[in-house]
Amino acid sequence: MSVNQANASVHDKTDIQLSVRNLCVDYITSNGDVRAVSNVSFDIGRGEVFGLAGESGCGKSTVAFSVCRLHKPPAFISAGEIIFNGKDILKFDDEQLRQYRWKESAMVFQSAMNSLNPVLTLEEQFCDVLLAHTNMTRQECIKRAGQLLEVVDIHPSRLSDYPHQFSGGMRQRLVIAIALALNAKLIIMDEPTTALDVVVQREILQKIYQLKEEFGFSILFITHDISLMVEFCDRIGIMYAGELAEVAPAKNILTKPNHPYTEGLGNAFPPLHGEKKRLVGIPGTPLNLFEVPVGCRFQARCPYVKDICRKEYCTLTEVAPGEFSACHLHKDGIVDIIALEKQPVQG
Amino acid sequence: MSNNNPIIEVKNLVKDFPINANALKKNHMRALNDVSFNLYKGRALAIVGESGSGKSTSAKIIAKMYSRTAGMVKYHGRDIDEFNHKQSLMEYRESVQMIFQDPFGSLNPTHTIFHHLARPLLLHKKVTNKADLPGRIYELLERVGLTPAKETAEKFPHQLSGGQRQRVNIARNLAVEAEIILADEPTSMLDVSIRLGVLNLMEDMKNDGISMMYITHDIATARYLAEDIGVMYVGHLVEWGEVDEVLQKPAHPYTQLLMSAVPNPEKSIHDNLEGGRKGEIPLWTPESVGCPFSGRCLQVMDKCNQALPEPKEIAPNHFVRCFLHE
Amino acid sequence: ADKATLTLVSELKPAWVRNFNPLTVTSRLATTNQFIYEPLLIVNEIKGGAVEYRLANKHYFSDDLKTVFFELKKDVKWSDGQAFNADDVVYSLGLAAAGGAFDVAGIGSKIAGVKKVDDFKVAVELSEVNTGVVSEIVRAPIVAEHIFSKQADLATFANENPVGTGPFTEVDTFTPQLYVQCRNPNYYENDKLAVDCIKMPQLANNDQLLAAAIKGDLDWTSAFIPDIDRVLVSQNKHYHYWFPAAGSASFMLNFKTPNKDNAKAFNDVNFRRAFSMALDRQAIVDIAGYGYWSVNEYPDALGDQFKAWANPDVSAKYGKYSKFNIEGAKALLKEAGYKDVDGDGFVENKDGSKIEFKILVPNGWSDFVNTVQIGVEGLQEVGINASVSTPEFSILNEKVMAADFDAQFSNYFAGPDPYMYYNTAFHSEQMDKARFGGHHNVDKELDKLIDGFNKTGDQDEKLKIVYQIQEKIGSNQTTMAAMSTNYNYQYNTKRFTGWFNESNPQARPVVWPDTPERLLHVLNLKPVK
Amino acid sequence: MGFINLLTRNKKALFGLCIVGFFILTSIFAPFITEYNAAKRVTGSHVAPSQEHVLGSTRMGRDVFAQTLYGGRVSLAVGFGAGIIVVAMAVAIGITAGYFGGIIDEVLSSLMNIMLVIPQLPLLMVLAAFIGEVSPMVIAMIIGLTSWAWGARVVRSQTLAVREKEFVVAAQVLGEPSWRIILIEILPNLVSIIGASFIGSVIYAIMTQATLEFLGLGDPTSVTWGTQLFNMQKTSAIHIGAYWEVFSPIVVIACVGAGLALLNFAVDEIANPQLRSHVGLKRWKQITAQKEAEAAQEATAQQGAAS
Amino acid sequence: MGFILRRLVFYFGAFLVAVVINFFLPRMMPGDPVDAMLAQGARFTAEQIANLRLTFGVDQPLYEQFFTYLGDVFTLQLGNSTFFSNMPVSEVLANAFGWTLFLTGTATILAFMFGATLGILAAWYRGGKFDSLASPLSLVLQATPQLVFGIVVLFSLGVTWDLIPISYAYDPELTPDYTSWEFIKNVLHHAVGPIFCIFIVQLGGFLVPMRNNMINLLNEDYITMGKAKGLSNIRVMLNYGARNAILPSVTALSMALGFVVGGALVVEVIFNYQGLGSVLYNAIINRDYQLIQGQLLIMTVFMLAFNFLADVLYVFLDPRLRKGGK
Ligand SMILES: Nc1ncnc2c1ncn2[C@@H]1O[C@H](COP(=O)(O)OP(=O)(O)OP(=O)(O)O)[C@@H](O)[C@H]1O
Ligand SMILES: Nc1ncnc2c1ncn2[C@@H]1O[C@H](COP(=O)(O)OP(=O)(O)OP(=O)(O)O)[C@@H](O)[C@H]1O
Ligand SMILES: [Mg+2]
Ligand SMILES: [Mg+2]
Repeated sequence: MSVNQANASVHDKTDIQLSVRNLCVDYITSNGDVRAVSNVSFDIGRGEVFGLAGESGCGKSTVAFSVCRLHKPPAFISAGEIIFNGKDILKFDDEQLRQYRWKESAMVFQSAMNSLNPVLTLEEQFCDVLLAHTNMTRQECIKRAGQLLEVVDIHPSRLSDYPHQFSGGMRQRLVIAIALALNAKLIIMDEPTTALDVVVQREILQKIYQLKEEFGFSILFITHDISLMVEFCDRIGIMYAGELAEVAPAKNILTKPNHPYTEGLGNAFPPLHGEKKRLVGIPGTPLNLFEVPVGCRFQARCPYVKDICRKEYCTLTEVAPGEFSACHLHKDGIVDIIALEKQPVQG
Repeated sequence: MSNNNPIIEVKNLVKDFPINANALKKNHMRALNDVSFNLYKGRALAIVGESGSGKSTSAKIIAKMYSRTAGMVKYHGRDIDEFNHKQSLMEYRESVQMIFQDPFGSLNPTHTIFHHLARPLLLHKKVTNKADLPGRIYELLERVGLTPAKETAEKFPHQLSGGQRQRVNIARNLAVEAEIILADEPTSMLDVSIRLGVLNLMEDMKNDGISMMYITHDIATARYLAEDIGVMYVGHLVEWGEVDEVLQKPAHPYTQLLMSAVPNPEKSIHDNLEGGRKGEIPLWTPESVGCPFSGRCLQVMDKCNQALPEPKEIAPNHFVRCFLHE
Repeated sequence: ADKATLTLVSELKPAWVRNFNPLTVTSRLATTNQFIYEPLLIVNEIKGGAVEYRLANKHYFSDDLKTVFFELKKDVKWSDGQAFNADDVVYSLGLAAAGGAFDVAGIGSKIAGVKKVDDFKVAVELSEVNTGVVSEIVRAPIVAEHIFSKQADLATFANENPVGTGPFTEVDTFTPQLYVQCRNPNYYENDKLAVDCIKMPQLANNDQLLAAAIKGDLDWTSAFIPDIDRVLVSQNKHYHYWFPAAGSASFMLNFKTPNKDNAKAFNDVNFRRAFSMALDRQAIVDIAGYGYWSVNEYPDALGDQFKAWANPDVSAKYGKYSKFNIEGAKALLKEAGYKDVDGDGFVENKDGSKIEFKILVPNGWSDFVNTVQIGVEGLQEVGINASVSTPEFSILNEKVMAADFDAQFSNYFAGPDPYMYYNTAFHSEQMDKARFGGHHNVDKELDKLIDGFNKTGDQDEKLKIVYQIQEKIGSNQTTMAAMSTNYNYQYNTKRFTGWFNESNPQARPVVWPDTPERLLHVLNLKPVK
Repeated sequence: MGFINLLTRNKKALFGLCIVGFFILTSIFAPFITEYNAAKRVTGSHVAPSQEHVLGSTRMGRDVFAQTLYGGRVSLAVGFGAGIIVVAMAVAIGITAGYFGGIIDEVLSSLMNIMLVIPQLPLLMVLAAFIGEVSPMVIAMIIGLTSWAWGARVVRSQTLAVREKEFVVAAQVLGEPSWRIILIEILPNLVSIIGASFIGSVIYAIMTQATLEFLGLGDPTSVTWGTQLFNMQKTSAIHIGAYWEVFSPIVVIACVGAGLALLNFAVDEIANPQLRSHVGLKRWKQITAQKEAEAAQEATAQQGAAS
Repeated sequence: MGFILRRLVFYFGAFLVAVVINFFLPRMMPGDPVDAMLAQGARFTAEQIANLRLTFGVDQPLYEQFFTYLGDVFTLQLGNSTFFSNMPVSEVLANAFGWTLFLTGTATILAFMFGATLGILAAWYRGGKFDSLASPLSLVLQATPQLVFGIVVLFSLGVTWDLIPISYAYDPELTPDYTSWEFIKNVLHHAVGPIFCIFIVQLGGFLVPMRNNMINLLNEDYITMGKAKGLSNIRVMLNYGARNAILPSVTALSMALGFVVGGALVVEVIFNYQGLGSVLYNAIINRDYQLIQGQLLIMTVFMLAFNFLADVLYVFLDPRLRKGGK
C-alpha cells in the first residue's frame, strides 16, 4: 500500500479537527477475519460538515465507531491513526479515553428510540454526563440541562419525563441536546434521521445546522441518502466495500462524479422533476467482504472495467483540487466519467 | 385517467381501531376516514404520506386482512365481502396479492425458496402435476432475474440479499398470476443501489397489465413507478390525481409541505418549508371534526376546524380536499 | 440434687400440642395413658397374660361368667389430692359402655353395664360370655370423675393440666419441640418410683430419631432401626436392644378372587402348599427383617410369641409344607397337575388357563415390600407367576376387605393369648372388617371353635380348642406363614439401669402408648449413680 | 438439519450431548453391560464395591451398578416421556392461544396462569397419593399433564411474535389454511424454544420423579434412581457407611442434570445468536492483548531511546 | 391503573379456581386420617376404628362440605388438623409460616442478590474465565435436585463432620427469645444447611437469565451511548445495563418468593425443619385434609399475592408501563 497516499483533505494543518489515517478495522469472526474498513483516510476541518455515504455494509458505522473508539468485540482496529487535535486517540489509555469521549467528540445514533436509557429520566441522563466531565453541582447540571432543552425547542419542565413519553422527532432532538452538553468539538451523526419522516427530518437537520453555526463544532454525517447529504454537507466521502472510493465537495459529487460507483449512486435516485426515463442504478450486488478480489473492489459491478482493474489495487489520489478518487480510469488520464461511452448493462 | 372500469373501487372507506381498550370502556382511533380511490388495469397508484397515516391499513383492507368499519370496497363491481366462502375467497386471494416492506420478515427462514414458490403454485392449482413444479419455479426465478435458478431455489432466505428476497416475493406474486398487487413499501429497506432493480421489475409487471398499489415514503420513486398518486395525512386522502400534475402543482398545503421537505440535491438545507409548520400530528378519533391538517396549516381558516372539506377536482384527474380550493 | 430425667420417644410427631385428654385418641399425647392415667390392671402378654394389678387389687368373674368384678386399691389418690374410688371407675367405664367416640377401647358392644358395688368395688356386666374381655376392658382409661364430668365437651377438652393417678402428672415444660412430665406428688407408689421426670423431644421421623439416638440423647425408644448393630450400637456403646417376638405375618391367597382362573389354583390346597414351600423364610428374616424377626414355620402361622400353644402333631403332619423347599414345591405342583403349557416359564392350571397374580403389600412398608419381593423370587423360581404390587394402604385395605384382589401379605397383632390372632385372621365375621382375614376362606366349624375359646375360663379347655383350630388351619394351609415379627426396643444404659431385656424379660419393653406394660418398665428403672 | 449442526458445533452442547447420550446408551444396553438382574438378590447385603460388584450391593443384596443402569432406563424414560407430553401440550395450547388470539387466547391464557400459580410439587404429591399406586409411567403422565403451563406461555408469546411476521401475513394473503400456517409456517420457527422447553421439562421430570419416589410416593418395586434413593434412605445406607449405594444414584442424577443443563444452555445460544460465544471472541481477546503488549513494549523502547 | 385493576380481577378469579381445586384435591385422595394411622401400624380393633371415624365427621355430602368450606375460607376458619392433634389449621400454618419465610425467603433473596450480581459480571466480562465457568456451572447446579444437595449436605456437614445441626429450626432445649443473641445464633446455625441447599439450586435460576438479558442489552444503542458519554464502566454497567436487565429478574424473584411458602418441601423434610414444607408433607402422608387444604390455600394466595406484587413492582420499575407524559 502506498504510504504517501494523498490525504483527502483540503485544509491546512492548523484547521484540522480530525484526521483519520489509513484506518483499518477487522471483524474477527468464527468464519475468519474480514477487513470491513480498509485504509480509510480523511480529514475533517473545524466547523466542517463531512459526509460519509455508501451502500449498507460498506463500513460507515464502523468508521464512526472507531473515531470514538466505541467499536465492540468482533471489531478490531488493526492499523491506522485517528488524530484528534494532534493526538492519536488510538493510543489513549482508559482515563484519557473517558475524558475524550463526549467532551471532545459526541455521537448521535441512528435510532433515538434506542439510544436513550428507557428507565432513567432525562434529568439523570443529562446530569450523569455533566457530572462525569465537569465539576458542576447537581443543581447546576439541572440548570444546564434545562438550557440545552430550550436550545432544541423542548420545554425544560419535561426534564423529569422518561424517554418513552416523547415522540420520535423529539427524542432525536433530545439526543442532539445531550450531544451539545459539553460543547464537543466534533459530533458524529450516524444516520440520525433515517427513522423519521421527511418533514421532521428536515426540521431537525435545519436545527443541527443552526446549532453548528452557533457553536462551531464539526460534524461527521453518515447516511445513505445522497440527495440529503448533498444538501447538508460541505464535503462528501463515498465508501464502497470498506474503502473510500471518492472524496469531493458536496456540490460536485453528483454533477461531476470521479468514480463509476458515485456515478451509479447518482443514477439510482429517480428525479423529482423532468423527463421520466428508465434508470438502471448499479448492477450486481455489494461485495462480499470474504471474497475480496485482486485489484479494484468495484470491478464486478463497474461498467468501465478494464484489465488493470482486475490486477492492480488503486489508491485514493487527488484528481482535481480537493477531489480525490480511487479509480484506475483517472490514472490513465480519463477524468470525465460521464463522457465515457456507456456499455449496455444487464439488470 | 383511463376510461376502462376500475378493478378495485374504494369508496368512503373508514377504519377504526380500538385503543386503550379495557373491560369498562372502548376507545377508538380512526385510522382511515372517508378514503376513496380506484385501481385500474396496467396502472399504478402510489400512496405517500408520513408514518401512521393509514397507508398500510388501506392496503390490508383491500387484501381482506382487516375488516372495514364503513364504506365500500368493490372488486370488478362486486363487494369484496361477497368473497367469503372457501371457494370464492380463494379466487379473491388469487387475484389480490401483497409485497411487503421487510424482505427479512416476509420469507419464512425455515423454508427454501423452492417451498416459497411451490406453495402458491400448488395452492392455486397453477401446477397440477408435481413433475412440472421445478420447471415452473425455475421459470419464475429467471423471470425476476434470480439466476442460476436451480441454485437459488435450493437456498434458504438468509442466504439471499435483501434485493434478491424482494425478487422472490415478486416471483411469488407472479406465480399466482395476481391481477392486483399491493406493494407496501417494497423498497424502503433495500439499498439504494438495488432499489431500482426491484422497481423496474415492478414496472414490468405493471406494463404486463397488472394493477398496482404502491405504498411508499419516497416521493421520487412514487413518481418513477406510478401513474397516479394519493397523499395521505392522518387517515385522510388529502390530495390525489395524476402523478406529475400533483407533484408539480401541489394544491394541498400538506402536499406542499411534503414536497418542500423531500431531500433534493438541487436545493439547500436552508430553504424554508412551505405550506405548513412543524407541530404535533393529531390522533384522529371518530369524534374528531375539521381538517386534520388545520393545526399545522399556514393558511388555516375558521371553517377548517369545523368541517372536513369535500374532495374537489381542481384539474382533470387532480382532486384535493381543502377549503382553499372551494 | 439433679432430677433423674428419662428421655423417651413414645410418638413421632411434627410438633407437640398440649393435650392430655385420653379420650381423644388422635390428639392426646402418647404419654397420657399409664403415665398419667393408670389402668386397673396390666395384662402381661409376654408372661402369657399374667395379671399385674394397678388401680385394682383383684378381679374375678361371676359364676355365669357374665359379670367381672374389680376390687380397687384404697390408698390411691388423684394428683390433686382427691381420693380415687369406684365412682371414677364407674364414670370412666360408663363412658366406654355407652359406645361412640369416647369408647376409645372399642368395648361398648361387649359391655352391658357398669355398676358400683361399693366405694371400692365395681361390677362390669358383659353382653355375652367372654373370658378374654378383661384385657380389653382395662384399656379404657380411668379418668377423674370430678374433673371430666364437669367438662362441657369432652371432645374438645384438652386437659392441659392433667389430674391423674399415674407417676408423671406434673407438666413441667411444654414447647412444640419438647415437653417434660414430672413426678406426681401424690403417687401411691412413689417409694418405688426412681425416675423423677420423663422428657419427650419432638422427632418427626425415624431418621431423626436415629440421629438423636446416635448422639446419645435418648434413653428409651421403640423405633425400627435398620442394621442396628452397625448403625447404632457400634456408634454408641451405651445402647442395647432387645427384639422379643411379636405377632406374625403371612402371605395369603384370596379364595374368592374375582379372577376365575386364579381361583382354580387358589382353592387347591396343593397349590397353596407349593406356594408356602417356595418361601425362603430364612432370607426373609435375614434380609428384609435384618435378622430381627424369626422364621415362622408353624402350619397355622401362629408365631413364636405363642410357642407354648403350638400343637406338635400339627407341626409333624404339615410342617414340611412350611419349610423352604424349591424342589419339593416344584414336585408338588407337578404332581397336582400344574404344568407350564405355553412355555413362558410359569405353570398353568390343569385346564391350561393362566395363573398370574399380584401380591399386595402397602406402599411405604419397606420391610414387608422386601419380604414380598423375596417371596416372589422363590415363587417365580418354582414357576408361579406372582409379582408385587404396592398400593396405598387404604386402597389395599378396601380391596382386601371387599375380596377384590388376588393375594396379599399381612401382619397380625397378638394379644395375651392366641385368641386375637385366630379371631382376626380366620373368623368369617372379621373378614370384611379388616385386611387380616383376606383369604376369605369361610369355615363355620372354625368360627365355632374360635368363639368357644373365650366361652370358657379353663386354661386346658382353651389349649384343646387351640389344638383343634391348628389342625383345621394347618391341614388347609389357609395362609402361608412367613415370619414371626418382633417388638422394636432400644435402651440406653448410660443414665438408667433396670431395663427389661432377654435376661430380664419381665414384660413387653415397648414404649409406644399401646403397650400398658411400659408402666411396669418405668417403675423398674433406677438412675445410674 | 441445521439445528443439529449448530448443536454439534457448540462445545457445551457437544459435551452435554455426550453426557446424556452416554447415560441413554448405557441404560439401553444395560443387559450387555451387566449380567445381573437389577430387581433380584445377587449377593449379600451391603457388599462393598469389588471386582464382581463394581458399585457394591444394596441391603437387599441387589447389584447397585445394575440398578443404576436399569434405573436409568426408567428414569430417563420418565424424563423424556414427560418431556414429550409437556411439550406436546405446551405447543398445542400455546400456539392455539397465540395464533387465534381473541377469546380463545383469553381462556387459554387464564388457564395457563392458573396452572402456574398452583403449586406444583404439592399438586403432584396429592395426585400421586390420589392415584395410590404410582408406577413411573403414571408419574410421567402426572408430571406431563401438570407442567405444561410455563412452556405454553413461552410458546404463546413466541407465536405472537412470529404471527406478526410478514411471512405469516403473506401466507394468509396467499390463502393458506390456518392449520398449514400453524404447522408449516409457524412451528418450524419455534423449534429452538420448543427444544429448550423440552430439555427443561426433561430435567424437571427427572428431578421430580426422583423427589416423589424419595418421599415415598412412588412404586418401591420399580427400579429407578428415585427408588434407589428411597431404599438407601430406608435402609440407612449412610449410617452403615454404604456410600456406594448413596452416591451412585446421586452422581448419575447430577450428571444427567448437568448434561441436559449444558444442552439447554446451548439451545439458548442457538435461539438467541447474541448469546453465542464465538471462536472469534476468544481470538479477538488474544489479538487485542497482543497489540496492547506490543504498544507497551514500543512505549518502553521509545522511552529507552529518548533517555 | 387500568392494568392493575385488570390483574386484580384475574387474581380474584384465579383465587376462586384455586379454592375449588383445593377443596376437591385432598378429597380425591383415598383413605382418611384413620387409615393413615392404621397405615402407620397403629393397632386398633374394628370397633375402635369405627369409633375413631366418628370423631372426624367426614360423612357429610360433598356439596355441603364444599359450601361450609367456602364460607370458612373467607372467615379464615380452616378447621382443625387431625395430625397436629386437633390444632386449628390456621395456627399450625402460622407457626410454620415464619420459619419457612425465613428459610426460603433468605435463601431466595440471597440467591437473587448473588445471582443477579454474578450474572451482571458474567455478561460484562463475557467469554472470560469467570463467565465460561460460572454460567454453565450455575445452570448445572440448578438442574440438580434439591434432594441431592439436601442428602449430601446433611450427611457430609451434618452427620459425618457434625458441623451443622441435622434437625429443627433451633435447639429444642432453648426457649425462643428473639432478642437474645444466643438464640438467634442458634437459629442461624440451624438454618445454614437448608439455606445453602435452597440457595445453591436457585442461584442459577437468577444468574443465567440475568446474564442473558444483560448480554442482549449490551448491544443496545443506549449502552453504547452510555459508554460514548465517557461515563465510568461501573456506571454504565449498573445504571445503563443492570438497571434494565434486572427487570425480568424482578418478576422471577417475585415468582420465586411466591413459591417460597411451599418451595422448599424436600429440604425441609430432609432437615426436619418445622416449616410449611414439612407440614405439608406430613399432612399428605397422614391424610390430614383440612391441613392440606389450608396449606394449598395459603400457598396459592401467596403465589397470587407475589404475582400481583411483581406486576406492581414492574410498573414501578419500568417507566414505560406507566401512563403519563402529556
Ligand atoms: N459484529 C459484526 N460482526 C461481523 N461483521 C460485522 C459486524 N458488524 C459489522 N460487520 C460487517 O462490517 C461491515 C461494515 O459494517 P457497518 O455497520 O460499518 O456498515 P454501514 O456502512 O454502517 O452499513 P449501514 O448503512 O447498514 O449502517 C459490514 O460488511 C458488516 O457485515
Ligand atoms: N392492528 C391494529 N390495531 C390498532 N391500531 C392499528 C393497527 N394497525 C394499524 N393501526 C394504527 O392505524 C394507524 C395507521 O396505520 P398504518 O399501518 O396504516 O400506517 P402507515 O401509513 O402504513 O404507516 P407506516 O408508514 O409506518 O407503515 C396507525 O396509527 C396505527 O397505529
Ligand atoms: Mg451503519
Ligand atoms: Mg405501513
